[in-house]
Amino acid sequence: MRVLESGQGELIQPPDLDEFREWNRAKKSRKLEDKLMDEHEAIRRFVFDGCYIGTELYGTVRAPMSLTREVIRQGFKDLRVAGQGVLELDLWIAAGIVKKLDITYIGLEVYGVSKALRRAVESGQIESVTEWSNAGITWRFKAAAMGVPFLPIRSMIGTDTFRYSAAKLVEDPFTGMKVCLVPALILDVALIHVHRADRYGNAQIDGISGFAFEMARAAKRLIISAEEIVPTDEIRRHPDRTIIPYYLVDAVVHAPFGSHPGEMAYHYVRDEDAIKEWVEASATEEGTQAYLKKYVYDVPDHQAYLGLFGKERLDALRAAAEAAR
Amino acid sequence: MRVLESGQGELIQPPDLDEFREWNRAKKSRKLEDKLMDEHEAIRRFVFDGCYIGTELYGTVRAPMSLTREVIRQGFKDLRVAGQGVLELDLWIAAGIVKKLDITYIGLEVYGVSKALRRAVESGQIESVTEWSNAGITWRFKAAAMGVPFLPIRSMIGTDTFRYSAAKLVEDPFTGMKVCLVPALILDVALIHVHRADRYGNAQIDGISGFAFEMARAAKRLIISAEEIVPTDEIRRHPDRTIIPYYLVDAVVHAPFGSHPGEMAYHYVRDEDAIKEWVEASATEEGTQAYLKKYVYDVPDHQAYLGLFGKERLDALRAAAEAAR
Amino acid sequence: MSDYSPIELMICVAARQMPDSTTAFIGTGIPMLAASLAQKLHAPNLVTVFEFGGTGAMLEELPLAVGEERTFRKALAASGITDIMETAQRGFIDYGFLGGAQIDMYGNLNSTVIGKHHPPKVRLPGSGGGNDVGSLCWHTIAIMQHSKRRFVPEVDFITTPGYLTGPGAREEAGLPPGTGPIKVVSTMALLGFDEETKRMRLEAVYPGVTVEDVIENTGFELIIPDHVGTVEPPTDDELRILREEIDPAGLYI
Amino acid sequence: MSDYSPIELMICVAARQMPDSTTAFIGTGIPMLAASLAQKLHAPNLVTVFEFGGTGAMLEELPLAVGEERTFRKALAASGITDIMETAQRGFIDYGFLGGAQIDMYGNLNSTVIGKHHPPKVRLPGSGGGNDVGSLCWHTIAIMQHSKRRFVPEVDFITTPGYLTGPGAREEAGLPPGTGPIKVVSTMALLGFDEETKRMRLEAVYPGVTVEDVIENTGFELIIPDHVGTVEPPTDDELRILREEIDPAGLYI
Repeated sequence: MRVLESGQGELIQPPDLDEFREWNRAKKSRKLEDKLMDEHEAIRRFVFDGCYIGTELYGTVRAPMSLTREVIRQGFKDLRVAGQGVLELDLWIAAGIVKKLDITYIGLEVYGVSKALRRAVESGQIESVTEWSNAGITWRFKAAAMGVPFLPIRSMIGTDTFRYSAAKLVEDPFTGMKVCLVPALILDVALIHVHRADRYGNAQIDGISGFAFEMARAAKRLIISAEEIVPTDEIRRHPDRTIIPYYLVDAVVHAPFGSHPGEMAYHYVRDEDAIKEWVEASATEEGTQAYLKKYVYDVPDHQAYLGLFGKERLDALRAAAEAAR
Repeated sequence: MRVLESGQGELIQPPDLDEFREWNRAKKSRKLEDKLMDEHEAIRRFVFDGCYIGTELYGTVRAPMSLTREVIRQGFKDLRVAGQGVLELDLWIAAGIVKKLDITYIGLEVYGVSKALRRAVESGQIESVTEWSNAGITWRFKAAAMGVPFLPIRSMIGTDTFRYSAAKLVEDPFTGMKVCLVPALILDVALIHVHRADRYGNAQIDGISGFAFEMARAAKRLIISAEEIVPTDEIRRHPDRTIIPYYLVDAVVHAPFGSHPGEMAYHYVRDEDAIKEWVEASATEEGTQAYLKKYVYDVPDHQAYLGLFGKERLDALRAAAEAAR
Repeated sequence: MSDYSPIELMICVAARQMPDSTTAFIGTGIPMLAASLAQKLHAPNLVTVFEFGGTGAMLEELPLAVGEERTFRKALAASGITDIMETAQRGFIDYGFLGGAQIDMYGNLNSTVIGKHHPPKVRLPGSGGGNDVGSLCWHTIAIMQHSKRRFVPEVDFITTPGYLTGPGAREEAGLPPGTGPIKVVSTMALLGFDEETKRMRLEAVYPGVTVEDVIENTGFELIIPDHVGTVEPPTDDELRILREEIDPAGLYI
Repeated sequence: MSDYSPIELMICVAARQMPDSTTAFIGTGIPMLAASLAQKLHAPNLVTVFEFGGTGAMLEELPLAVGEERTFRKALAASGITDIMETAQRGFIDYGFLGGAQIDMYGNLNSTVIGKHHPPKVRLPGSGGGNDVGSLCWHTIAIMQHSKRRFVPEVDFITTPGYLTGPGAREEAGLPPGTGPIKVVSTMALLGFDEETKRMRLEAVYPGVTVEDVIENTGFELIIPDHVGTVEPPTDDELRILREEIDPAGLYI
């Protein structure tokens, strides 16, 4: 199984599977402990300067937006980020707290390219950028989630996406075919927003699960925010709905409308005006700073953030989701 | 990434990922077609002499027993089998229709070793036996399900289980650590029993999912038997419960009590006396033949098989499951 | 026949590339409108597959993101990205729709950077699922604004593989055999790829567009066959459904 | 104190090896009874993990198979075998319980064949999850009938790794560091492994069993420390719960 070619991108977070096992043995309690805390405490305890951090799902969809804003609010910096994102990563990049980036896609979907990304990368403010495909980076999470150092994949091959990644092309020793190997990506911290969780961290998601399964298992520290906190009995009634078992979780934050301005399937629809406000504000550095001041720095917490929109508007987002069922 | 050591077991079903892709392109319809048929037709159309075949889950638990018996009834032979099993594979082995075996565990659980396995292997009647661990063989299904030629794993290493497998030990090119590679296992045929399916094959399972997800995706031909056939609208109401989407499926068989004498979570408990009857019968070759005559050859189909037990007894198995909820 | 915009025609042409009872990997934007239009017209059993887990949704309302609830409403399955991408890797996805800032004559696409890699002149979003779709689906169809700036002799960065450097190059690199781009739906024309050379070939121009217009707006040498057809304009049905049912808010059209 | 059988004591001793608030990979048979007993006594928060997907079930009734409904009744999660095995592979499973037809002084286990591999003198069930548990869980505890036929100088087949050929051999082979067998619960004694040599060491005999009895029934040289304790017999509570609540049908005891 010869290595035929190696991507020249920086391996920003080299995997150490044995150290990960040791971490999971020593640092992750098997006790059913109450992990419910507010977003301030969760972020303060588990995020740190320079940490390698990831967010699930995707900007405007079941994204941990309240936690994302709290990371900026607490002034953490030099983040190294697994970069598939829309609003959530765009905020971090705009706030200047990202140092290195494993990028797959950062943009504004229907609203086009991210101006914040352009400013931060073109100026060299983000020091290192390594390329991956969406599946490639999720398979990196999956490798870590499986507890193995790499996975073979059949995309990325033959392209500059491969050349500027840290993947390797090898010959399969069973068939002789060429496959790309992507290294496991073990996160220092992951933020995931779910439909419901109990106080211990047992978490359930309705509808598509994005890459929550993989990311939750690939992280050393995992903060869950949830639309609803439910009794453990409710979890035990439908154990086949549990995507994230408690022992993976370090903190549970109750965050209704935690994905705002994005949507939460079956709970509320996206707040189009609020999304557009960011799209427009982020076009300029000044607009960006004004937005961050208003929606992040000048509000003490998620509750106060929601207060800027008001109950009536939020109720309408819920009603629209209800109407679609 | 040097190959440090290769297991000396026969690779009974060498994987060809490109041929599998081509099969999935050309032979698996994307149409929503009615695939409901009786067990006779399903087995006749998709099983063949010498095929490499697998069953999910595990003998006494959500096992496709009605399909298993039909395979014997139709006289197929020289099967090559992925061997984790209890009653289902024991029946095939006892019927003398297994030629080669990728074995992980074949036994009678609480009732000890399988006499049928002993007779068939010790006599050399089963020509080839390759060893794997349970996880090892499931990871082989998972490799096929992912569409890649192998997966790295951290078990099997250093043992005779490895030495008599067809796995390989290599050095990971990212970290230098040693990992075991298991080759993808693409099944010619798979049999899976589920709680409910629609006529197209969209299938849902309640409780643990065993290795249904992986096996369904690793098979060229997939026969689903289901306790209940439901309208597609019911599938569409809870798409996050679908473990096997229709396009993977070739045949759907309605089989209430399809797992008998094993259990089906939430539907019926195991029929202990019926299980013991096989345990006792299979102790001798004569007992085995008498059992097969009574429960397989002399009944035309699953409905007639159930008739041997009677409604009252089956109702009691359902009632016991209901009482436990 | 009503008036229509090049974007509207592009959507209709893209929709016509989606046969009934096939699987199609649908990304944000034009492919969503096209898939919805196809389902409402000639392809009621088009099985839409969305990156983050939705399979077989009925696109009654237009999704704005590839993970949102509309991508798995009344769907047959709602799983996650690894399941979807592995389904493509196993050869179950017939069509994939792609876009990019640049395309070359072999259908290679760039959506990563203009200029060198780091720091670049212009930083674009990156591959997203593009590279995976272009590697793993059987056939890909690119949807492109037609201009010299976008149809370039050499892309600055191969984000997503077309035929790479020409015939046999995909297979030689290690990509799954038998895959690759088959069509380009632009704002001026429908283009394909020559069997032999794997180079882009003009198939049909949009009404009112000449072959010369297309050549003029293409930065590399196109194969121009003897006969170049003209794309059928949008039908009244297509336009009505597009405007009234699919995008009544005019987000795209 | 009531009378009790060696099997009953073995179950009690196994249960005592399961600390509260730890994760334990539970196989069919004795480990199920022991886990249930532990949950009902000193370890109410013992998190049981079953091979085919059950995590955190309350073992109010004894399961007879590792996939049956009782292994995920009122559980915290019900997934599948790959999730469970990968959880072990990531280092989340503290204890695993194993059995076999043969064990050697390094704790290597054979549950595959007696004699050569094919065709063998006796064909046993095979690894099942045994090899995975013995490779991936942090600590394993073997549960064995104690006889010379089972405690052998060399196992015919290493199905599941103990310390292989001695100190450092697991790591050298490539198994995850820091793992390996820690206890053997037999029908005569509780045994452990010497830190230095990784060889099996007698820790405590069952009441009525002498050190010589154990030596007599062991096919290899055991390390016998200066002080060998005696295992506490089953308490009334242990016996009552075992007989009345856990196995009233007497399937195992």
